[in-house]
Amino acid sequence: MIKFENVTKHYDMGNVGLQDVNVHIERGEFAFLVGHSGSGKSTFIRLILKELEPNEGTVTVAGRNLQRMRRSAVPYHRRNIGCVFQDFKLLPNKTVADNVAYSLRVTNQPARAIRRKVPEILQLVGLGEKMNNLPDELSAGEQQRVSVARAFVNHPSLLVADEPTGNLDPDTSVGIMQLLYRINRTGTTVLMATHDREMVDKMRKRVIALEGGRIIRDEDKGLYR
Amino acid sequence: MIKFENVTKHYDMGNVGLQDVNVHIERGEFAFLVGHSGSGKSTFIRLILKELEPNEGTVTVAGRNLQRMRRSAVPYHRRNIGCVFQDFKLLPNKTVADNVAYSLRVTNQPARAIRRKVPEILQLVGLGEKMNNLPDELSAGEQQRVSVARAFVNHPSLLVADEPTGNLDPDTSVGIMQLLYRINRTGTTVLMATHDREMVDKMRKRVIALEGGRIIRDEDKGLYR
Amino acid sequence: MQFKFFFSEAVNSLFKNWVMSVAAIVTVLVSMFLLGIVMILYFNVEDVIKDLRDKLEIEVFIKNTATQDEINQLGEEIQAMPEVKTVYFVSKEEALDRMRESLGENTDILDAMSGNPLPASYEIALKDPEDIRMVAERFFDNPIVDNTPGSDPPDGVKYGAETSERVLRFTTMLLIGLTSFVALLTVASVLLISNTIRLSIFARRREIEIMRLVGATNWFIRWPYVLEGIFTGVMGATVAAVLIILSNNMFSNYIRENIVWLAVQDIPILWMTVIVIGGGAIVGALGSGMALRRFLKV
Amino acid sequence: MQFKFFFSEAVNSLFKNWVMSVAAIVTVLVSMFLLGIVMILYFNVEDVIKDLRDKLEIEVFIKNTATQDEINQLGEEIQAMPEVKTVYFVSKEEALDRMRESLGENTDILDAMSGNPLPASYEIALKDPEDIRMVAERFFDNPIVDNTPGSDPPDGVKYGAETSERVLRFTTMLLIGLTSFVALLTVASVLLISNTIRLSIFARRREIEIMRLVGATNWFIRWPYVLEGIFTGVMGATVAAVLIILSNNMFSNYIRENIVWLAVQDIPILWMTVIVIGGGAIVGALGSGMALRRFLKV
Ligand SMILES: Nc1ncnc2c1ncn2[C@@H]1O[C@H](COP(=O)(O)OP(=O)(O)OP(=O)(O)O)[C@@H](O)[C@H]1O
Ligand SMILES: Nc1ncnc2c1ncn2[C@@H]1O[C@H](COP(=O)(O)OP(=O)(O)OP(=O)(O)O)[C@@H](O)[C@H]1O
Ligand SMILES: [Mg+2]
Ligand SMILES: [Mg+2]
Repeated sequence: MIKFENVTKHYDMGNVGLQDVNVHIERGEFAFLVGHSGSGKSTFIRLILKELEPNEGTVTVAGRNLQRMRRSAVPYHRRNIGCVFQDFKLLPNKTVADNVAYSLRVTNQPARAIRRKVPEILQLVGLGEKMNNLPDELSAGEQQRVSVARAFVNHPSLLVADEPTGNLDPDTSVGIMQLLYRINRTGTTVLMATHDREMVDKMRKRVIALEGGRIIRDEDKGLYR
Repeated sequence: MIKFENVTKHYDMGNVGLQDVNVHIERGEFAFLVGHSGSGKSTFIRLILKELEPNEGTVTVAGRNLQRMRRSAVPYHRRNIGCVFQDFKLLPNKTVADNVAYSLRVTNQPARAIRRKVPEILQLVGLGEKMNNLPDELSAGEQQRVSVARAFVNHPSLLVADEPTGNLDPDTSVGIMQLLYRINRTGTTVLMATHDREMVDKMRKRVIALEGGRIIRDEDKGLYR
Repeated sequence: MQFKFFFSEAVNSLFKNWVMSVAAIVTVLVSMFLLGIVMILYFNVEDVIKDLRDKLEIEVFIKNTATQDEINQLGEEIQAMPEVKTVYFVSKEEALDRMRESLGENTDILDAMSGNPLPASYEIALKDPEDIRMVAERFFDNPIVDNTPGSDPPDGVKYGAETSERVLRFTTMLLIGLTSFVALLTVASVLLISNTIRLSIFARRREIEIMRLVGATNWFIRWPYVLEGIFTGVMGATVAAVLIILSNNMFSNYIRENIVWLAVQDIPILWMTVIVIGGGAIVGALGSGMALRRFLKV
Repeated sequence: MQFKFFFSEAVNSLFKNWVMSVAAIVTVLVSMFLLGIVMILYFNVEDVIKDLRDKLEIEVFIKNTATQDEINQLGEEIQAMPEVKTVYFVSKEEALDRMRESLGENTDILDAMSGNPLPASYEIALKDPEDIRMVAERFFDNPIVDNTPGSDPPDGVKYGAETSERVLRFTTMLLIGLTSFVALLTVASVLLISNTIRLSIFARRREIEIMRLVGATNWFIRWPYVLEGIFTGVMGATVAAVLIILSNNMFSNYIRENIVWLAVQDIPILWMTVIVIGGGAIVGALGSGMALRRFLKV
C-alpha cells in the first residue's frame, strides 16, 4: 500500500526531515510510527499525502508513484486517504458537522447520504452534542476528534493519523484506538504516528521507529521502547 | 496564589466550561489538573489569565481579584504568569528565538540580558539548533517546547501549563517534567493540565480532577485514575 | 457541479468573514462610484464639445459682382462635396438684418451707411470639423469668392482659422485628457478592487490549504470564492449605481435650475447601471480567480 | 519606549507580510496618485477661472452731450468706489480705432459712416467680479451716461449682463464641482487606504491576541503596527508624488507645445509633495491605529 524507496527529504535551513528511508507497508496492515519529537514522523505522513515532495527517492501509494502523478490527479489521490492531522486542520468558518461533511462533498456524495453519515460518525467519536459548534468553540481534544471523524467518514482504503490521541485523556484515547482497530479489521490500512507508549505496548502491532529522519527499528508486534 | 470562588463559566451555545468551582492553590504548590476531554481544564487556565471572564464568582490570583482589575493592569498581571498554551500560540512571523525574547521584551529587559537568557533556555528544552527557524518550520513537539521555553524565561511566580507534553515523546516529556519540578522547587507555583497518566502517577502531587466543569476530586499526592 | 452548495458556501462566507466582505464591498463601492461620476462628467463634456465643434463653420463671402447663376453653381458645388453636412445661403439682405440685430439699439452706424455694403455668403457646416481647413482652402482661388489677396488666410473665406484651430485643439486635448482620466480610473478601480479581494483571500490561505489536503479539486475550491467575488462586486456596484444615479439627478437638476443654457446630457442610465454592476461582477470574479491562482498553484 | 525594537519590528513585518504590504502600498499609491492628478487639474482650472473672471468688466458709455468736466468728475467718482480695481477711459477716437481693427479688412462699413458715431466710455475692472451687477446699477440713473430708457439692463452700461452672469455662475459651479470632487476623492482615498490597512491588520488578529496573552501592553503592541502604517503610507505616497510630478511635467509640456495660449499654472510642487507624503503617513498611522482598536478593545 505504501512504499518508500530511498526517500530523503531535507528542508530549507538544513533541517533533516527524512534520510534515506526504505519501508513497505502492506495493504491491510496496522503500523505505528514512533520516534522522538522532530524525528520525521509528520514528514513521513506529509510525503504520503503528497503535501511535500522528497528531494530524492520515490513514494508509491496504492501502486501509484506520487512523483510521477499529475497535479490534477492529486485531489483524487488524497480522497483515498483519510488523514488525521497533528494540528487538526479544521476549516475555521464551518461547523463541526460541515467540516466532516466537506470531505464527503468533495467526492460529490448525495446530500441524503451526507445527512445520514455525518451525525453517525460524530456520535461515534462522542461529539453528537457539538455538531453545530465552530471549531474555535471546542476544546483541543474535541477538535482532535473532529479531525478523526473527518478522516473516517469517507471509508478510505488508507488511514494515516498523526498523533490522533495527543490531546485526549486515556479513556477517550482507548475509544479512538478501538475505532482504528475496528476499521483496520475491515481491511483498511492504518498508519499511526504516536507518542502513546501504553497504547503501542498494548496493541502489539508493527512498530516503525524513526530517529533523526532514519528508520532505526522496524518490528512486527513491537513495543514502543 | 490561585483562588476560585463559586466560579461558573458558561459559553454561548449552552456549552458548560466550569460549574460552581471552588478551589485554592497555595503559593509554591505543584498541582495537576486532569479530566476528560472537554471537562473544562483549558477554561480553568484561561480564567486565571483573565482571557475569559466568569459568568459568576470571582477568580483571585496572587491576592488580586481579577474581576475588579482595571483593563490597563491586565498586561502586568499576565507578565507574572508563565503560560504554556495547548495550541502553543507562537507568533508566526518571528523566529523561535524572537518568540521567546518577546516575553522578555514586553517587560523592557535590556538587550544584553535577552541575548544571554534566550539561547540558554532554548538549549534547556533541546532547541539550541532551531533558534532561527520560524514556528512553521518546526515539528509540533518542537513548537510545544518553544511555548514551554517562553513560559519559563521570565521566571514568573506562577506557571500554568495546558498539556505541555501532549505532542512530546515520553523521553522528552520526562525532561520537561523535570524542568517543571526544578522550577517548582525554587518556589514557583505550578499548575499543569495533563492527560499523561504515567507522569501524574509517578509524581504523586496534588491532583484536581474535573468532570463536566465540576471538581469531582481534589487530593494531595493523588493518582490520575 | 454542486451549484447549490457553492452558492450557500459563498453566501455563508460573506457573512462569516463580514469584516473582509465589508472592506471589499466598500472598495468596490468607492471605486465604482468615482468611476461613475467621472463617466457622467465625460458624457456631459463630450456633448458640450460636440456642440462646440458642430458650431465651427465656414463662411464663403461672395463678390458683389457675381451673377445669380455663378452663385447657384457654387452652391451646388458645395452641396456635392462629401465632407459637407449642410449649406445655408445668406443673402445680402439677411446679412444686413443680422448686423442690425447684433448691434441692438446702437443702430447709428447702420443709419450712417449708404446702401448695403455687406456681401452675400454661404455658411457651410461639415460632417467632421477636423476637415475645416482643407475644405476652406478649396475656395481660396475661386474667382467669385471675395478673397482679399495677400492676406492669409484669405478674409473672404472665413472659417475662424485661429479660433477653430484653438477650439479643435483644446477640445481634442480635453477629450484625450478626460478619456485618459477615465481609463486611469478604470485601471485604478480594477487594481484597488482586485487588491482588496486578493487580501481577503490571502487572509484565508490556510483554509484553502486545508481544502486541498482533504481532496478538493481546484474548481471545487474555486467556485465558492469566485461566486463570493461576484456577489461582493455586484453588491458594491449596485450601491454605487444607486448613488451615481442620485448624484446625477441632483447634479443635473442643479444645473437645469441654475445654468439654464448649459445642455445637460441625459445619461443612458440603464446602460450605465448595467455596465457598472456587470463590471463589478466581472472584476470581483476575476479578482478572486486571480488571487486563488497563487494558492492553488495552477 | 524601545524605539529601535519597534522600528525593526515594523520593518520586519513589512517584509514578512509582503503580500499585504504590497497591497496596502499599491492602494496608497493609486489613491494618492488620483488625488494628486485631480488636484493639479484643480489648480489649473482655478487659475483659468480666475483669469476669466478678471476679464469681466463694466463699460460705461458716455453721452456725446457730456462736457469734459462731467466726464472727468465721473472718472473720479468711479476711482473712489471701493469695489473698483482699475478704470480706463476710452475716448471716441480710440473707440473708432478699435472698431476699425476688429473689422479687419472689411472697412467698407466705416467708410460708409459719416463722422464718428461711437461714444466714449469708461472700462471698469472690479476687485471682486461678484459685485459687477451692483456697481453697474449705480450708473443706470446717471444723466451723462447713455442709458437707453426702458431697456433692461440699460444698454448704455454694458457689463455683459447675461454673459457675466453665465460666466460667474458657470465658474462658481465648476469650482464647487471640482472642490467637491477633490473632497470626495480625499474621503475616498482615506476610506480605501484605511480599509486596506484594516484588512491587513485583521489578517493578523491572532498575532495580536498572542501578544496580549504574553503580557504586552496596548502601546507596546500598537507602536510597530502604527510605524508600519506610516512606512506603508510614506512609501506609497512617495511613489505617487514622483508619478504626479512626472505626469504634471509631461502634461504641462504637452500643453505648452500644443496650446500656446492656455496658461499652465506652475503647481507648487514642493508643497504638493510634502502634503501628499505627509498625508500618506498620517492616513497610514491613523488607519493602523483605528484598525487595532478593535483587537485591543480600548
Ligand atoms: N517546514 C519546515 N521547514 C524546515 N524544517 C522543518 C519543517 N517542517 C519540519 N521541519 C524539521 O524537520 C524535522 C522533522 O519534523 P517532523 O515534523 O517530521 O517531526 P515529528 O517526528 O513529526 O515530530 P513531533 O513528534 O514533534 O511532531 C524537525 O527537525 C523539524 O524541525
Ligand atoms: N469558545 C467556546 N465557545 C463555546 N464552547 C466552548 C468554547 N471553548 C470551550 N468550549 C466548551 O467548553 C467545554 C470545556 O472546554 P475546555 O477547553 O475547557 O476543555 P478541556 O478540559 O481543556 O478539554 P481538552 O482536554 O480536550 O483540551 C467543552 O465542552 C467545550 O466544547
Ligand atoms: Mg509531528
Ligand atoms: Mg484543553
